[in-house]
Amino acid sequence: MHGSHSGSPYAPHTADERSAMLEAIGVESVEELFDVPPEVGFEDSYGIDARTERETRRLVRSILSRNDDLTELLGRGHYGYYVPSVVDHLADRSEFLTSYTQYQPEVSQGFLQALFEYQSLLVELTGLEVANCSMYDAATALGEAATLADRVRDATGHRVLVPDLLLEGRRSTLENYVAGTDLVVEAYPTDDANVDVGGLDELVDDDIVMLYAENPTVRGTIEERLEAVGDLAEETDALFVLGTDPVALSLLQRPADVGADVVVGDASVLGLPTSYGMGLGLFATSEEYLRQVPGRLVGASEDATGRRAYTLTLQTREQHIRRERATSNICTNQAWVALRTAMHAAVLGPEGLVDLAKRGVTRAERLATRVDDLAGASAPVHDRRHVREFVARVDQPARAVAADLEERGFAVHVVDDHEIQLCVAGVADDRIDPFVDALEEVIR
Amino acid sequence: MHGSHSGSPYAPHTADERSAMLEAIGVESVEELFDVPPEVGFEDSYGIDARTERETRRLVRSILSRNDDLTELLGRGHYGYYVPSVVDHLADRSEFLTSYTQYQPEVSQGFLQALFEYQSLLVELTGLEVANCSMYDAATALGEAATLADRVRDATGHRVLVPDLLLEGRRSTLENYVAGTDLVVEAYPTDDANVDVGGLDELVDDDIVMLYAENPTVRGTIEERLEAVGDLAEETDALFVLGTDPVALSLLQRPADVGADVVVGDASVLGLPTSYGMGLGLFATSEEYLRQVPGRLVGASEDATGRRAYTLTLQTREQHIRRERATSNICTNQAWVALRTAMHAAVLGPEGLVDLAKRGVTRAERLATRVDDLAGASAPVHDRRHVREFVARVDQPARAVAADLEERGFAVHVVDDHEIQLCVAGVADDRIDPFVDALEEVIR
Amino acid sequence: QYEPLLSEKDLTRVEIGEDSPLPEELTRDSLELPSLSEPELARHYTRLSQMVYGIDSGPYPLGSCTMKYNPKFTEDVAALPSASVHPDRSEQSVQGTLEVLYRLQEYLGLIGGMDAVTLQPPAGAAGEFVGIRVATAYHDHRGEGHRDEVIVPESAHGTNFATAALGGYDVVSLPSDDGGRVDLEALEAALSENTAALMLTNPNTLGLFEREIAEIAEMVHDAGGLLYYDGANLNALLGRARPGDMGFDVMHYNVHKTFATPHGGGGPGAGPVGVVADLAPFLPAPRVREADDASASESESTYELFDPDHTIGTVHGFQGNWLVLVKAFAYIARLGDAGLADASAKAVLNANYLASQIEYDVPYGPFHHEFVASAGEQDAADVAKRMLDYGVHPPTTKWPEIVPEALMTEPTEVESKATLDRLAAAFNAVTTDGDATLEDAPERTTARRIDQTSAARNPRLSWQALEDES
Amino acid sequence: QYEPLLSEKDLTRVEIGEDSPLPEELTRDSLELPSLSEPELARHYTRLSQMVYGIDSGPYPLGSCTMKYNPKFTEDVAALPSASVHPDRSEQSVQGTLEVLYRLQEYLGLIGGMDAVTLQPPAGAAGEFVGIRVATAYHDHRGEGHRDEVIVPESAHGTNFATAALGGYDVVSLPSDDGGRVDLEALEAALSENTAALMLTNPNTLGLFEREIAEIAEMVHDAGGLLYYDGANLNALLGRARPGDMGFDVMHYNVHKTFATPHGGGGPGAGPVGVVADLAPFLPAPRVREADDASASESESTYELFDPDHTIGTVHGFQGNWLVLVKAFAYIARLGDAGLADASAKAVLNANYLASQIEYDVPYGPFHHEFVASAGEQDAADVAKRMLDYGVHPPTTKWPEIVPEALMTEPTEVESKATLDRLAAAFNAVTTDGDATLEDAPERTTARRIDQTSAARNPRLSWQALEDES
Repeated sequence: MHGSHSGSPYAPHTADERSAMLEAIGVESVEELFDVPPEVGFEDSYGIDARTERETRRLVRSILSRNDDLTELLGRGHYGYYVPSVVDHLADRSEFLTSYTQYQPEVSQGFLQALFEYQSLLVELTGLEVANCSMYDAATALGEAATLADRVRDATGHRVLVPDLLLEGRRSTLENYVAGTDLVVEAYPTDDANVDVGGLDELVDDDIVMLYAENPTVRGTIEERLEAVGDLAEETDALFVLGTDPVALSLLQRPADVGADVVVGDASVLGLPTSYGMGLGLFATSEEYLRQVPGRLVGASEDATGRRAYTLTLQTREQHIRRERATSNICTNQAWVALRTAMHAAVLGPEGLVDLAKRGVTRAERLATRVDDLAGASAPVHDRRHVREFVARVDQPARAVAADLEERGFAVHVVDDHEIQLCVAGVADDRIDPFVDALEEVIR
Repeated sequence: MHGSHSGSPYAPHTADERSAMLEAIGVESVEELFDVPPEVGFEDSYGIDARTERETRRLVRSILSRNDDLTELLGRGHYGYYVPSVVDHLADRSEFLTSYTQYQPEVSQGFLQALFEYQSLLVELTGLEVANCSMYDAATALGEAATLADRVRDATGHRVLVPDLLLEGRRSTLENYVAGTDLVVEAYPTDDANVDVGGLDELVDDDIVMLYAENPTVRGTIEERLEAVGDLAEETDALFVLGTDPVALSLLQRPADVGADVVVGDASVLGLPTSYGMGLGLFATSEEYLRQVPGRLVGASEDATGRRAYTLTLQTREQHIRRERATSNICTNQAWVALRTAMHAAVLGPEGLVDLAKRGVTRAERLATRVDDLAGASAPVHDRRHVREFVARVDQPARAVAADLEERGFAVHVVDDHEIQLCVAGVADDRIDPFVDALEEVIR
Repeated sequence: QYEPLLSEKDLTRVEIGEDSPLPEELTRDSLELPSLSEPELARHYTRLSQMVYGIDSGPYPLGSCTMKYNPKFTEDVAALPSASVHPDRSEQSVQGTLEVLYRLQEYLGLIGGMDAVTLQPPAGAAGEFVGIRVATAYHDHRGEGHRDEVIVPESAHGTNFATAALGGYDVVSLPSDDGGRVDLEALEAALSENTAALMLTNPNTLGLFEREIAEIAEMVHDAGGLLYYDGANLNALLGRARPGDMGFDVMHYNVHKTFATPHGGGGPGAGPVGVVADLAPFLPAPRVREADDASASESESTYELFDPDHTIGTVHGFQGNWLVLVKAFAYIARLGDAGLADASAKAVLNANYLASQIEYDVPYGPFHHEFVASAGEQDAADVAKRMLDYGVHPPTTKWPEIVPEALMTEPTEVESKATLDRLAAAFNAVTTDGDATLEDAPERTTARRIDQTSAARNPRLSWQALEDES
Repeated sequence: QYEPLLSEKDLTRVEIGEDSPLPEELTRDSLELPSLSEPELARHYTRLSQMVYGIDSGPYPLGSCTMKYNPKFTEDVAALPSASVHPDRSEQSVQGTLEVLYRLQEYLGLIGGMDAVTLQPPAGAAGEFVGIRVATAYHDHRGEGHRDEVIVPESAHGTNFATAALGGYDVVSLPSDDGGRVDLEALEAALSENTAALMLTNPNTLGLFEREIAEIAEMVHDAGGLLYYDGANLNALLGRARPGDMGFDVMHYNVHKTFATPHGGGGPGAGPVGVVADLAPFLPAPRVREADDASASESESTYELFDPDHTIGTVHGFQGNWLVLVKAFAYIARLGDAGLADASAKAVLNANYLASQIEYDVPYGPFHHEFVASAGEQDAADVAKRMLDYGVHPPTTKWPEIVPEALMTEPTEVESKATLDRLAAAFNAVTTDGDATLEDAPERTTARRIDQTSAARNPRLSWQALEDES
């Protein structure tokens, strides 16, 4: 309880110890150690009250209780899959949670191995040879993919093509990432939510350095002509970047099989519950670009006794060594989320992963059928196969429908004046009936 | 995910492995291994549905949501002190939580040391030399004290004296514990909630083997004449058993200083939040009775290299060695709660413990004054000093007052037709005003 | 790496000074304890935890202890804020808690084939004590208070003997037959008009099912005694057999064994007791039942507490280890019929497989959930110490005494074949270790072999005792 | 004890078979991954955790990383079910989340002396990037889009250089003066009409306060540039000085450093950015503000999201690392003014005390929260490895390069004197270790010295790569 009364409860020292330390330093008071000229000193106070731990917990709980308790049929890049309890318990072990970047691999083998296993998971899922151990989220991973394209593709190229349906947060982040380069971001058309391959073909020329597609798309449709997109990219020597996630990858076409050069996306669909958008940037690529990869990489090596050991490797790509010539400015990343993702995937195993993805298809399509059966609604809007989510048309104004649903305890996306989007990913089976009932009521 | 579909999700084995194992055993099927005669076999089913982890969590959450969210001004042997988060996080480390009795001390040093520290805490608090590392709760510790008294005192004695106010759960448990002996339990009178020393003196004779008193008493009063009680016990060679707890002990008279031979009570006032009565039996005694102590003891020793090491010791007192001549039948105890109690005490430190106990006095007495100021109530009923709790008289029927308070979000004890008991131990400061307001309303 | 005692890091004496709200004659003078910051304590206990072998460290085949993996999610349900309630709350305000308890009573009744269940006993031995007290009350009620003997097989858990003695009974020890089971002739001889009860566990501590249990029950009942089932080995029988169907009158359940609540370094567990209808009136008070609710239209039942008519009273100050019981409820609700039966099937499969793989002699058989190997010429305690060096937790040793140098081994259902193979390899490696190696073992553990004798001869049970010494 | 890779325990190939709901041209053929039970996985990750040194293992004085104890209770608040919400929820339905964010914006504004704060950047480097993008937007807005240089001191964090480059700037490196601080003459020479910004951290990476910060600010502002504050070292100044008062225009905060959110083995952190009023219109979208609520009588404010007028857009797909931000909020709310000031006071006290106790040469000074010792003739990397053998985590090594064989040491406020003494003893023990010992170190760790060169020369980045090899 040192210091609990008027200082930090997390900083020890008795008065005696403080005196001894000051004496050893050779000063009279701690104040003397602060070499801050008076003219820039801060004599005021912030006006922030200290609280006991209990009071602080009650404060935060009280504030957060203002969040409504809704069943979220929300997706569009952030999913609320149930995370098994064992993931929380193991990831919260303080050795994992309170360590930092593995600069001293000899005392970080456990975390390094877990990250190595995370990388391996992504290698299997993507079919690509190299996965880093995290970017911040899908949007920043996409931005990093563009700077990678800028480095590895013809210096004269400058166009980056993305789907016209791209989420605003991803597009805007991408534009910020390429703001320091010559690249410009352009949209290509989609056809019923999927890539309009003809329209894309018309836009493609040798000036394209990167071509980005998503599977599934933001509207939950499964992309059907990825090989064609890959071919177009290959013809023009553009980097083919595919946006997806580990659950989708467990069932959908393997990126390597459609010619993807880079895979990005949010890997925290496994490992995190809904977290107000906090994510985990998935970044995988082929061996060809190994030395241009942004972010950290864990490699296998040996220790002095010849035993297998893991270490951060190829650090000469990174900012702390290469400075302005680094492949990225990233330092602190999302390592702990990667650990959680690896754990969640391990708990599911290949059977569980495939099953989760399949249920994403069957449950979404079943819900779409039920919505379609309601008077005043039709679904899915897109004549495609869907996974996890789909767009539905409602005769009533979508905004009003969403607001009415919220009053009944359900959150849905508003896509357009008469379109809502519904996602089943995190929704318990026994919440589906009540939702359909509620929807039926509000669209009458 | 082995076995997750139709079996235990916590039991592995692929079909291949099962086959290999059966082959190694030399049987065709697992059924063959069950040597249960058909006439006593169970062919039916329990009719218990399996659920996913998520469904199970929702089920329990849903059931428990039927518990009303009340501010509990409840005590009388079970207290809801705030337990610092760090206690949960550290005690939940799976090495602690999932280990068992330290039969192999070489791989259990950490738990043994923590229990040794728990014992040491109680030695300091009680002033006695020996504390075991747990009984189940205060009531069973009291029962064990009586069987100890039976073993160590004159074989002709058979009376055990307890206060007339003793909690029914403690008295009844004590009576069960002595049912197999010649002992009989008798009540001595109290005077304004404390020991009526004169009345007690009249009851005492050489046939007394044990004399039990509590400090604080069940009504929250502080016992003032413990030395006199101790003297009476000494005169008659009765074992003086004192009931108390670690928070009270941090401030109140040290049991050793009033002649107590055994200290019992509930140590989980530190370490556990309100847990529907789950506790931790405190049991401390003087060195004289060391070899008659029930329960486990951790001792310091050395390992083969001469380094300090800890081990369970004096196990010849225990049932797994001594069988029907053991000092108790206890095996599984409350070790993990003792760990939590030791942690909580360590987090508070001596300053925090003393402060917590002092606040128990000042907050209780302040609340009593405020209640006394209300029309229709007077408090405290007993003209004594109080800690944590006190009895208040209400003009309205106590049962109706309690029911009305419950509707307003507060739980209190009903002691008598016109008496309620109020405890401040776990009550946050900012809940006191609302409580007084609610009480004022309901006793009008 | 030695972790100092808290007292070696700091001791601070706080005087109960002038700012005390109480007169000094009511207070102690001072309190001297370690005063350390949260970061220092976090490190202390983290380090201590690292010096403990738990289920999550590896296999833990302690015979008769059923050390199975403790599902993490049950910790979450026990930690729900709504689970934290005071025992003196009004029944109406804790309907959630009462419903969990009621449902658990029902679950346990179904699983044991018992008519009524109390959840109050805080551990298996406390459950035994309830059983014995209930037996006494039952006999007294029938005017047979003279029955003063409890029969216990030689190979029984020590708690059975101690509990019977605590209940005031003379213990009649029952030898095993050559097959390791109850010797019916010896039983016949032991039974008399003084027999209050026979305490059995089935499968017994050798892992053998008492095939003649129906006959045993008849003999005990004919003698006017009750048949008590020690639930320690129930993990062998889930979905296959029920004590009630075998003729047992009263039983306890070890929820920390069979229903996977954590063992917590020695506890807390819980030892609910089930009885047949005739004994229900004697169970501890209170129990939980559905209330005859006037508002029957509601979908939710209302629950209430009640005292059985001839209750023995209480064996706990409140109502037992609630936080443990809620975990057991969650475990049973998670597994359901299929999961429970699978748990027992694999527990039995694992025990038999492991028995088949080890080179020590394993007398008796076929086994259910556990088996007892013999270390033969080796000292079983040494074998255990040496197994620690191979990174696994050893079995229970030197008990039951019916097997010389017993290695009582219960792997439980949670171990994979790979782990069982690793465990067998550890056993087998020790078979070839020489005496010197065995006596020096363990050498790869946090502490080397610990001197138990001097610990007992010169008991130092607190840091104060260590200080006095130095 | 080697812990096998998951893939060494099991690999199971699942075919995407006929029961697939999709036509095969839309699916992969199969998926091959480890299939293991929960108990096996619990042991795997428990074992891996034991091979990791964290804050709770001991001192972790990594200079510039501010490895302080992470209070456990902040984990509880982040784990509240009510904290788990989707970012696309209506503002009205997440008032709790918005209130936490708003209050944290306010707290950070107060602490930094800044007028407006965005919480979106998910890490310090992302915060720097926001700062640089805001600077660009600001200059562009003022018609000064020609400014294409960012000045960075030689001793700055690598992220400063990389961020400036990512923003499209030429980096102008600024040498230090003899005292280890900004050389004003060099700065004068570096500044020009092309200067977009000067990025500084204060105290700098040597732990020295830039005493002439007011003059520096004036010079930069006179040149038309902006002054950027790298918040990595803010833990030195809480309650003592604020970047805004020093003349900084834009800054980031590392909540995982200054506000004790866990470092998570490399992240997630969060890098909120504060700016002076002139720059507020350029901040990322959206931010949180109090709504002009008609129902002003309510005691609770209503919060809403809004896009700054000239926003640079987003630097994250949603709104950053919410779960980290809520922990930072809880930490600040717990400590308050007094606790925050005390944290910095003790961080500075600890750094100076430790510096006084170690025998390696420690040039420069007086220090604030960290100091840089020189390993002299020894290789700093070897010194670090050898310190591992003494059971402590070593400092950051070989940086900043201004000190030869740098040992950059930041003990933070959470270490006790006893721990600092232990840390000093570890440093001092290494001073006398010979070359052979240093080169062989570490020898008491889970893994011995790891071959970094071969790892980079022959990169094996997945278990698939290891399999291909064998």
